[in-house]
Amino acid sequence: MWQAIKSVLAAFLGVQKDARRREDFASNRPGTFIAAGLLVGLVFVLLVAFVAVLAAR
Amino acid sequence: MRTLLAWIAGGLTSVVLTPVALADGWNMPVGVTAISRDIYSLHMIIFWICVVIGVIVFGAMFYSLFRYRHSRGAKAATFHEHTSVEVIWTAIPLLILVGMAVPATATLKNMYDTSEADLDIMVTGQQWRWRYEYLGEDVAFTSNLGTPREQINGTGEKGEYYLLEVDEPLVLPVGQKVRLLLTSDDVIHSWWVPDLAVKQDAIPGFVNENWVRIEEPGIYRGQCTELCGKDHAFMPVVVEAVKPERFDEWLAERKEAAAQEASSADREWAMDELMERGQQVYGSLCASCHQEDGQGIGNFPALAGNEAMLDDVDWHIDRVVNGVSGTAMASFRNTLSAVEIAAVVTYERNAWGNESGDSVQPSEIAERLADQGE
Amino acid sequence: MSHHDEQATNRDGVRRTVTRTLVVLAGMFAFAFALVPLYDVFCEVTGLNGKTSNTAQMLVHEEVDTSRMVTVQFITRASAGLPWELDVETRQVRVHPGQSNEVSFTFRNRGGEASHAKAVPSVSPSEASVHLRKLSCFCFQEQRLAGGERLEAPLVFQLTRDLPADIKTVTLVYTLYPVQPAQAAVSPRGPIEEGDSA
Amino acid sequence: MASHLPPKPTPQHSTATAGGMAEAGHARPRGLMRWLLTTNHKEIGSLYLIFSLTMFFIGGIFALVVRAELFQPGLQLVRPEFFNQMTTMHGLIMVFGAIMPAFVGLANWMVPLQIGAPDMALPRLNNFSFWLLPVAFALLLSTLLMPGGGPNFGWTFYAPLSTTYAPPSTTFFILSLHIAGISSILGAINIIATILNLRAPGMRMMDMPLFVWTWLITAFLLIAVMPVLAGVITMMLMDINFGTSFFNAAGGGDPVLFQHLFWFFGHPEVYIMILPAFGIVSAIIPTFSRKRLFGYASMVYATAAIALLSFLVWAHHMFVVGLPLVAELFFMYTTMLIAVPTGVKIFNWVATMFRGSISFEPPMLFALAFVVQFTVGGFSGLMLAISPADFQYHDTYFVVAHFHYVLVPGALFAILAGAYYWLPKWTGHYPNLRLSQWHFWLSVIGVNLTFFPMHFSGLAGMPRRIPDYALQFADFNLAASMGAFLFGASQLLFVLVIIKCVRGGEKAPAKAWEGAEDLEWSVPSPAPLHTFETPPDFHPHQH
Repeated sequence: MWQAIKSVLAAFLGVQKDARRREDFASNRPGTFIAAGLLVGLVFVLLVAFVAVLAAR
Repeated sequence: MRTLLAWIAGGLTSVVLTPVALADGWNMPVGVTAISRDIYSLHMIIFWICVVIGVIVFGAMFYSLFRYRHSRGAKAATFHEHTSVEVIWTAIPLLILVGMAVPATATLKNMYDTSEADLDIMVTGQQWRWRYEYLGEDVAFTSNLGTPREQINGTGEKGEYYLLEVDEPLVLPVGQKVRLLLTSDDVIHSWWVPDLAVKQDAIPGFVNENWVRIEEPGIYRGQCTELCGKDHAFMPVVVEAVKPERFDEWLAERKEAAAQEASSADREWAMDELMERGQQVYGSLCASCHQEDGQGIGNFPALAGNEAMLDDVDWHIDRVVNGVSGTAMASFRNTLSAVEIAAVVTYERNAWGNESGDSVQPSEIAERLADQGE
Repeated sequence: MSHHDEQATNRDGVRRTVTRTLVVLAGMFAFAFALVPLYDVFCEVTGLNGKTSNTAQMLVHEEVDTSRMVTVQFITRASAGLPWELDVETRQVRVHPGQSNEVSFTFRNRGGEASHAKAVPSVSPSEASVHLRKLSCFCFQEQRLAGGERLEAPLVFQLTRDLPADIKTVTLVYTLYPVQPAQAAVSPRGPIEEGDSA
Repeated sequence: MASHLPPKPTPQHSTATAGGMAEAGHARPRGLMRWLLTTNHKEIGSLYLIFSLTMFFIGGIFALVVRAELFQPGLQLVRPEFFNQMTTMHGLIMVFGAIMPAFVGLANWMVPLQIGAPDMALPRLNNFSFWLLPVAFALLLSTLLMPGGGPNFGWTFYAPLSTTYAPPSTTFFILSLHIAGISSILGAINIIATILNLRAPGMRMMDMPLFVWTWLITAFLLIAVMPVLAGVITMMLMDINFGTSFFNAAGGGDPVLFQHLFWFFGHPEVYIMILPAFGIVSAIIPTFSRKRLFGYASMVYATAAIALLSFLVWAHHMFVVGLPLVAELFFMYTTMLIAVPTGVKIFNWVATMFRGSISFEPPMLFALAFVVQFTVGGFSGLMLAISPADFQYHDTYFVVAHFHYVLVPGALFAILAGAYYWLPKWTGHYPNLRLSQWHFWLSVIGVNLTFFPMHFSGLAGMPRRIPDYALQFADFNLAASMGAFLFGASQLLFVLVIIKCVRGGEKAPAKAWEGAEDLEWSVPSPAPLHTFETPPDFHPHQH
């Protein structure tokens, strides 16, 4: 799972190494990545929302 | 090769064009409020950031196009990945954006601080005019397009402020914090004056706030910026900023005039008086939909020969006073004086071949508007 | 794997993919409609858009914050197609957060016939709307007035103590809208359901 | 100029098999019925492309009506009522009738060829989803002839202008949008099913060409947001015809809710119109740089990131509707962040060209123009993201300039680039070089003359969607109108290029471009009606 989260984080920035990408796609289990994607997405939204609330003070 | 030269020429042109772009009338106005200046500087900072990034990226691109072209015998390299370079060009834009977000946040917070206003004004959008109410001052009026129809249709010479002039501007005192409360009677409009950097949607059933503190006396012009139907282009905003002393005088004059208008409802009005006044009111409020000749257009009904209207004067007055829900026909109960309502109804019943011969007296209307419920 | 088997696997795969996408599709369509009540809830929680609760709330017994005063402005508006007027006894009141206040509004039907109307509230700044508790309001249900009739109706409200300190003026706007009784019955958020809970 | 281009690859494959579409083994319906009933992905692809070209000209004529009226201040040619119908129809037709079907057409033609599939996964559905489109748009266009006129509330159809205050034809507008939406959804399902299940043995996801990748992500976006659009217009329909009050303040509804729902669909929709363009350009630039795409994996990931972020930025279209401060900040931050993965893409294209071996055939010219002009649109997008500044930009011609830069010299140029790139594969002939170059240069001049001055008129204060304007905007509008007519006229050259290319011209070999690598170049040119009936040998080499 941690591996998947790291890959999703890389995806958010849009930078990924060829080798790592090969590993990811070797596993061929999209479920983990979808879960990691939703998780990181949620964390991302909360993070930006938190910054916005903080900044609005 | 010619291709390349053309590309380079294109690049150079844009460099030459840049200063032109900063010339007056080509760029965002600096404006006359602290907020408008802040926004202008944000605009220029982000513009120059874009220019610098553009020069670097396009520079690298055109260099590659020129230096590594096939016709010059270039042999392609085989690299196709470089993680650290990729991380760098992801991180740097990220940092620039964070740097940009900081001043933008500060300006935005300032724009949202509507507290402690010296004057509150209710701005109501209507198809297709603005209505201004000075809250607590009993002063209210509508502001209609001042440009004559002939200029729009091309039969008259266009004036300097073509489409940016109104019959009655919003008068505001300089140096005071004015809070604007915006809403609408029908569809969504948006109230915008570039020099004041105020743009806010006026939404039916909801109220929005914005504020302005004008620093210099002057006349500032803007327009409605949200598509609101056929005359969206013809509902300008004009703000006249005056010294506070002059503003107080103006308020007093307005109140005086309103009182006179109200008392003039008591006397008997002659037919020609009513017709003359009615034509004036009709021209500024009604003609844009029902047309100058009363023939209507599209969904807007003709008034000339309108039997429902001519047969029943009460029905006619009711339409003008209360309007029709869900259409552009607004309620003029609070917008027009008794004299104006009487005059415009009389005019509509006797113009363009309508020959009812009725004249509606202002006193009748005043009575109708006054408390009959008790 | 023979060519034939492979096609069979493909067919199964396609069937599976199509089923899944159809499920997502149905889910998203339902989600679009779910967004309507979600938006209302979100608005009520965050005060987005200056909406206020359309049911009566309980008075929160809390100590009145006498250290500050907040100006509450009232604006009344009528809309087209309705021969009614709505007036308020006072244009603005100065209140302490925590205190409960009553303001009287007057409805008048200036027309000759009975008609129905509803006053729709909006609060500005929108951040204040979560801190405005209405204990009783004419805006919870539609009104019916006979021709020439007049009605006085109270608004009882409280600004909660946790109203942000930078809000010093709260503007409450009521816009009167005509209601067709028949139309109200099918409205997804019309007066019917609100009447139940009020 | 032609002499500077490298010689075309010599035919290695025999072009004898290039009998084209006519020769099929079994009896097929002829004439009209053949096209009505076809389930072949290449024929359906062609139908989509022809349909989209037709719509492009109809929408273009509407745009020219708008530009003609705006040629000078004053009302000369049309009444404001009709002007509003023209701007609305122009937007709707270009978005739903021209750009989207063009990408679907390219996907129909190229996705099976690029992944080594014999056809789309659901051929009959494919036929159905195409034929929904002419129905939808015939209905939409017919509203112009109805009493009260066609839709006149802008392509964003904000309530209550589009509900309480709309012309009677709005119900038909909603119906036609429903049909077009169903067509897009079915097309998207088909594309997903094809890509996920019909790849050549040995081709893994990360071996797929970027056009396939971007389309896969686009199709998921379509599946996610088209139902939301369907929901919104259903609510409108109910408000108009069944007395509900979703968006009507009088009944307790909220006009701003409409905008939230619309842009929750609308912003991903914007990316639906640009992601496949990224895919096309990512195929063309490596081909004519004779070098592998730089950062393939990053490109895929960046596309996914853009798609995800597109769900979190919708309210940047609504900065002046009176959002609370926190919401303004949130949407400003997310919008600024979307610039990062977009920037990554542009940097990668430039890095692909760096130390390549570059030649300037017509597809490359259009792709290069795409990169430059799309970036210009990206810059103005970044400026618009700054919420305080957006209070000045919003709903002015600056916004018009921005989204046209992204969609016309952006998405449309990518479609044209794709057409020039694959025309040899479709027809077996190279497009006429000289005409193509004329088409390119006139288009570049026309498009920039049209849209660049709009930045200035917007900054100077000209609102969008107005039929008449104040005198200080006259010069900008004059230039824009002249550019629009030049651009419109030069597209006739494109039609000429296509007709000439279909009828003859220099014969193209299977691998029509020297640097081209993907699977479509392994089948003969023109591609026979049936390809890859036995799956090809795929060797994952390049990516």
